Amino acid sequence: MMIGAVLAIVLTLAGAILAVGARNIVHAVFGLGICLCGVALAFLVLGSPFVAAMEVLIYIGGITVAMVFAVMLSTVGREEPREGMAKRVLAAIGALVFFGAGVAIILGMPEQITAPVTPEEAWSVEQIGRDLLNRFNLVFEALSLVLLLAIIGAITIASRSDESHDPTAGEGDS
Amino acid sequence: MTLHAWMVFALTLFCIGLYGVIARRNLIAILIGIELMLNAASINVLAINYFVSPEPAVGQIIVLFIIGLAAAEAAIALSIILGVYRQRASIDVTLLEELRG
Amino acid sequence: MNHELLALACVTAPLLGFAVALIGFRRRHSSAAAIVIASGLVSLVASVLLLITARPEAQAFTARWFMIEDFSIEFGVLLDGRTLIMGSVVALITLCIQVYSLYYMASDPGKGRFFAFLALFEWSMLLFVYSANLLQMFIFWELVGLASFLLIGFWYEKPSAVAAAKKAFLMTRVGDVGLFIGLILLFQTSGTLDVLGIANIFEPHGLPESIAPQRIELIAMLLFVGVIGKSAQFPLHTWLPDAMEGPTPVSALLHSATMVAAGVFLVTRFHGLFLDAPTTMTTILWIATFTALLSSTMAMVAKDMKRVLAFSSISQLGFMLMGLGAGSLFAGYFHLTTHAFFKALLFLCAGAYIHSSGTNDLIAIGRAGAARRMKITTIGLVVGGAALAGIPMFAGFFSKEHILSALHGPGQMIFKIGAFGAAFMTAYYTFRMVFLIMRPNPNSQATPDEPAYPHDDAHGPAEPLAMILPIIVLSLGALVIGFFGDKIGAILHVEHIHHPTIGEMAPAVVVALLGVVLAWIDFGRANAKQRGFVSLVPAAEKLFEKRWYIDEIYNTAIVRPVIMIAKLCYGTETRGLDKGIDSLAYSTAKVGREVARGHVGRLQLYIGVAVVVVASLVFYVGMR
Amino acid sequence: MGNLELFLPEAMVLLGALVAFVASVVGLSGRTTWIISLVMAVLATVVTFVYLGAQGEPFFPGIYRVDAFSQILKVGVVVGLLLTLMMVGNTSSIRERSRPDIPILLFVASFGMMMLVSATEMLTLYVALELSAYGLYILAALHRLQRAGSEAAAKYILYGAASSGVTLYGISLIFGATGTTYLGAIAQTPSSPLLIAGILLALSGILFKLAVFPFHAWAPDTYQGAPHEAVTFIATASKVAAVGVLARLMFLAVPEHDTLVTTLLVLCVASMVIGNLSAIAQDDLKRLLAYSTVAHAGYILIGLVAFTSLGAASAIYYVLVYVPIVFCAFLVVCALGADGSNPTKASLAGLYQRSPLLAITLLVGMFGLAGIPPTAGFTGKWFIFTAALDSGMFWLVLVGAINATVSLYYYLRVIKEAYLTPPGELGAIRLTPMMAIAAWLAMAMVLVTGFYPRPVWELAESAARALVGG
Repeated sequence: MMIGAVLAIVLTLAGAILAVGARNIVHAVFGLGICLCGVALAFLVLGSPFVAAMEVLIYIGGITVAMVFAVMLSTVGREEPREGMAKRVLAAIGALVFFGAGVAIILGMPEQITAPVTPEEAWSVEQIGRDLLNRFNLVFEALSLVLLLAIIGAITIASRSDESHDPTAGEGDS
Repeated sequence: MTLHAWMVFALTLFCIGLYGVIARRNLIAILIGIELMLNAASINVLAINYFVSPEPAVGQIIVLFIIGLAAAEAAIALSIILGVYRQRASIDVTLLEELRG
Repeated sequence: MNHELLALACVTAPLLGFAVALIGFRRRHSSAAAIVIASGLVSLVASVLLLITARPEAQAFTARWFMIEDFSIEFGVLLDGRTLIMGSVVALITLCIQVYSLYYMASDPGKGRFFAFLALFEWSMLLFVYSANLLQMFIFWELVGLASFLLIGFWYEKPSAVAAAKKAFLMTRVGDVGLFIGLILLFQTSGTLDVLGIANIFEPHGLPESIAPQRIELIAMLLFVGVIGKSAQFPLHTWLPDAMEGPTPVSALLHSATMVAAGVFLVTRFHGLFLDAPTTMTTILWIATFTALLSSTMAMVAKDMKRVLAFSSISQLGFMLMGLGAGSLFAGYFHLTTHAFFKALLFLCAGAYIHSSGTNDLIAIGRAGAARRMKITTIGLVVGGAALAGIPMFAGFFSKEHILSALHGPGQMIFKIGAFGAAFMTAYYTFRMVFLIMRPNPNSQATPDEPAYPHDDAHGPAEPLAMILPIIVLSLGALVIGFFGDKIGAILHVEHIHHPTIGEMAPAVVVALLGVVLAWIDFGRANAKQRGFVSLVPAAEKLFEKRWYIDEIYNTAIVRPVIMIAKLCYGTETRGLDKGIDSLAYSTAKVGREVARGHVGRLQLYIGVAVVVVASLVFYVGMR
Repeated sequence: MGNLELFLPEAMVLLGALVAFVASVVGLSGRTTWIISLVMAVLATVVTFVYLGAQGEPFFPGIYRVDAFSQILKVGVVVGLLLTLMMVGNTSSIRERSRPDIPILLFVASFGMMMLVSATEMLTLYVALELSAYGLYILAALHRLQRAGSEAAAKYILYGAASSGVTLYGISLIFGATGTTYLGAIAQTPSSPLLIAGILLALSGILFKLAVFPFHAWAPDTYQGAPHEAVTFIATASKVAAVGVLARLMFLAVPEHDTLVTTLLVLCVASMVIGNLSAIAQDDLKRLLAYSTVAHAGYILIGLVAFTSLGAASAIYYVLVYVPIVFCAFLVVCALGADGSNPTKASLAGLYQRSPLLAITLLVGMFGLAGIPPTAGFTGKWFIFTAALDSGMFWLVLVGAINATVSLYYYLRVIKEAYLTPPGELGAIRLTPMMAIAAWLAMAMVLVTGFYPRPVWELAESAARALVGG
């Protein structure tokens, strides 16, 4: 267990650093993929193989792939110029202040036990399914609506409109 | 591994994501940062679920929903980013400064 | 007579007039005017009937408006002495002005709209006066401001009119913030919004035990801030002269029975409360006296007829507040009533002159021969002027006497002296105006600022009936209203009205006559220079006449400093003070531009700032 | 499983989305789709009004509560939806090909908002929050002038996604502190830094929706660049939902924690000041309205931080009347910007001569926003200030009143342009009948509630009682 946890943490953080650090956007997406593998591993360690599988299927198989497509449609292979110093400093300050505040709060928590106390069957996929269709049925329906909306929206927004060459469309140029 | 360690781990991931959101120029890179933030929250939820929750199914369901919502969000965001690319032939966020004041 | 029905008719008729005229007859001007005048007539008849048949005790007709938790807020009409008199005055003067406007605005393309707005103005003022509830009072107070904004800016194609309308609205709103907070505090303190209920708390002299005196001072001070804005007292007085940009009937309405009167009426309404706030009362006295003096000096040098009248309104409002501040409800209220008549009259006369001469300039009006052509108007002018100046037996004389004799308390000597000074100057500038019009002297040293453009009178009489009738009615009013002091006092339930003795009256009469005589010397007599005290060191021939020698002493010893102060004030008025208040607005706008510029359109800066703020807050939370 | 009938208002809106979807898929013209949607919206509004007094839990206990509070806010949402839909008839600023899809997006987003105000469980709440937001993101991206439109949408969605990430992280902390996802558990859990930090972070997503400082910065850019109709919807219905969920969360979670109250007070004052000051410098009407929204979020927070039943009622009342008020302003924006461009002060010139109805609508809207009697904006401010004074927050009232005075400056400048500047070259404006009806309807709502606030106020009071009581 311990090895799995350490591996998950290392994978995740390394991937994350690559994802935000790489100047080439393709590398960044690749970093995201590694990071998500680590997260999936962490889910496994935390006792939910089902969620880990979903993470791999939807996140790595869906979102990351979609991002790769988006990159290919736009700025593939292009090295972006380095960010301005001021911006990176602001970002670092923001992240660090947040980190400091978070650590202070987490360490202020009372000590917790280190192993699950609940019986195994509560973790089972059946229980998840029961809860989804019983307690969270409304949310479940709402989520399907969200996905429908996303499909409609993505198609509507991305569909090439004749008007994009509207003479006034470039109004902002100056 | 204690719950504290897991939560600090999640926080670290969250802050890396936050840095990416604020620092990167590329719109897709910003979106990647946001995905990292969402995953950090997921790890948090599952860790808490693992250590304290009386009903372990609930935490897993939350994470499942987060994944689903993230997928939808990414789809919409990517199509909007492509729209930006079509207009400006670039997805550099520093070009998005025409609306201001 | 059913009072409830009458009150209902009185306050709803103008609203109906407004709505019908605005919605149905915007383009059919004459029908709109007829509807509005009919509604004004209904209001007048109803309010006069109410006044005549009034019961001695106050009556309120209310209906539940809404509730806050268990607290009911009523909307309705309160009938007591104060509201009944004021309501009748408002209805009468509005009707006069509406009739007058029939001819005055006859050829204006927006006549229908004008009449609709007049009706709106009347409606707001009536419901303000008759308000049974603080909240209702504030709403209609604001509506009065809104209607005057619409009317002052009526000629929207004139940039100066637009600016004036905005200035009037903004400045009075500055005061309204104070008023609003004051009203909320008053509500909190007294636990009721009911005007009558509040009056019952404060009317018996002496403060209830449960209320801290400082709180009453605060409330009174905040209410007075609203009055300063509405009634154009120093330092928020500058909007009123500018408000002359509106059509003259509007000025007449604004300056007599509505808008500026609303401020003074508010003080009379809560006079019991003000009596419990001695510090505020002293402040009122100081501000009112200063304003009266200041604006009188300005009126002495102005050449624009409407401006002279505007400055005089400010100073007369100061007089009213002096009376109220001295503790005499009756004195202030009485002057408010009489002033409504003669000031409306003077403005209507001014409007007639301006209409026929095509100019606002006093000297030009006089030289155009307006006084000869328009005899009835000139009689009206003299009556109104005499009333304003405080000539015995005219309306203003009586009310001013009451104010002067009210100023007898310890430490009020200085205000009394100030009041005498202002009264003197009032008489002087009033008759300066009268003489400049009645006795034009082309050979005098006076020079008009703008020439007259007399109307081609072929198509109409110089004094059409629609214009003359209101002038006659108001002249009669200005002549007789002064004798109704006791009656008004009785309706107001003032226990003992102090009647000034001959000895007390004498100084005021002397001062007023002195002013008139001086005006005669400067402007009225044959061959007068018509330059007032401004005349420079005269040439040798002037020294030959002893008379001029006295003039000289006068000039150098007394009047020159006064004129200098007046000039100075006028200068400060247009440059310094105005700018001071304007710059407050400008600097706010500037800060605003800077803050807006901070929104640079940079997404990540926005997010970064938000994250830093939130993280700091989390830090703060975590460390506690 | 509770009584599903209570879900009928939401179900009607969902049905509307379905009908609009079918109409769009089978290829009906934009106009036909619009008329069908309008009928559905009217039906949904009627049903929502009928269920105003409903009470109960239609789903699993603890997930979703229908009570006086949620129902009155749902009325606000559907009224916002209906008004926006009435105006969508000539969706001039939206891309031609996307027009048939607009009703679907509006309906789905409204459904999310209605869920949002009823949700009493964090997962439901979060999903509803996202559901209502996604529709708005898509709407914002459909501007005909795609250059500004895409920038506005990109800023909106990235800012929104980032803040929803923060919210989610906060929810995970609350989950950690309480061990469940029921909102009711928050009040029963003893206070700890973890819980407070979680609440604070969770609030950020809602404060973002309401455009409270420091989460306000998207508003001006998005308002400026997004289609007029989309902004109208964001400014009306979405605010109602945001206030609803904010009130729910605050009254459950905040009162015991002084630090959170202080924090919210600071944000409230900062929103008013920054919103009003920035608005002064604006020339673009939509941008001006965006900053005015920020300021209004501050006014509403005054009512909420009072933490009394009266305060909650005043905030609810305010946001309900805010819908028709701000709609009046946006109706003018839509009519003036019929070519898709943004109206500026200059394009208002002589509006009084060009279209008296529009000019009156603008007057009512601006006076409502400025809080001048007799509009409902005044009664709303009056209730809020009364509530704040009732809780002894005199200084907050003073700041609010001063802010209201400052705001007068820019609202009046708009009025001035419309009434007092000659039209010059600008021609007359013709309104479609539906726009005219919408204008009259909104004005009637503003003025009637201004003169006679009683019915709406009583509803707001019962809503506040339901909120505070449970």
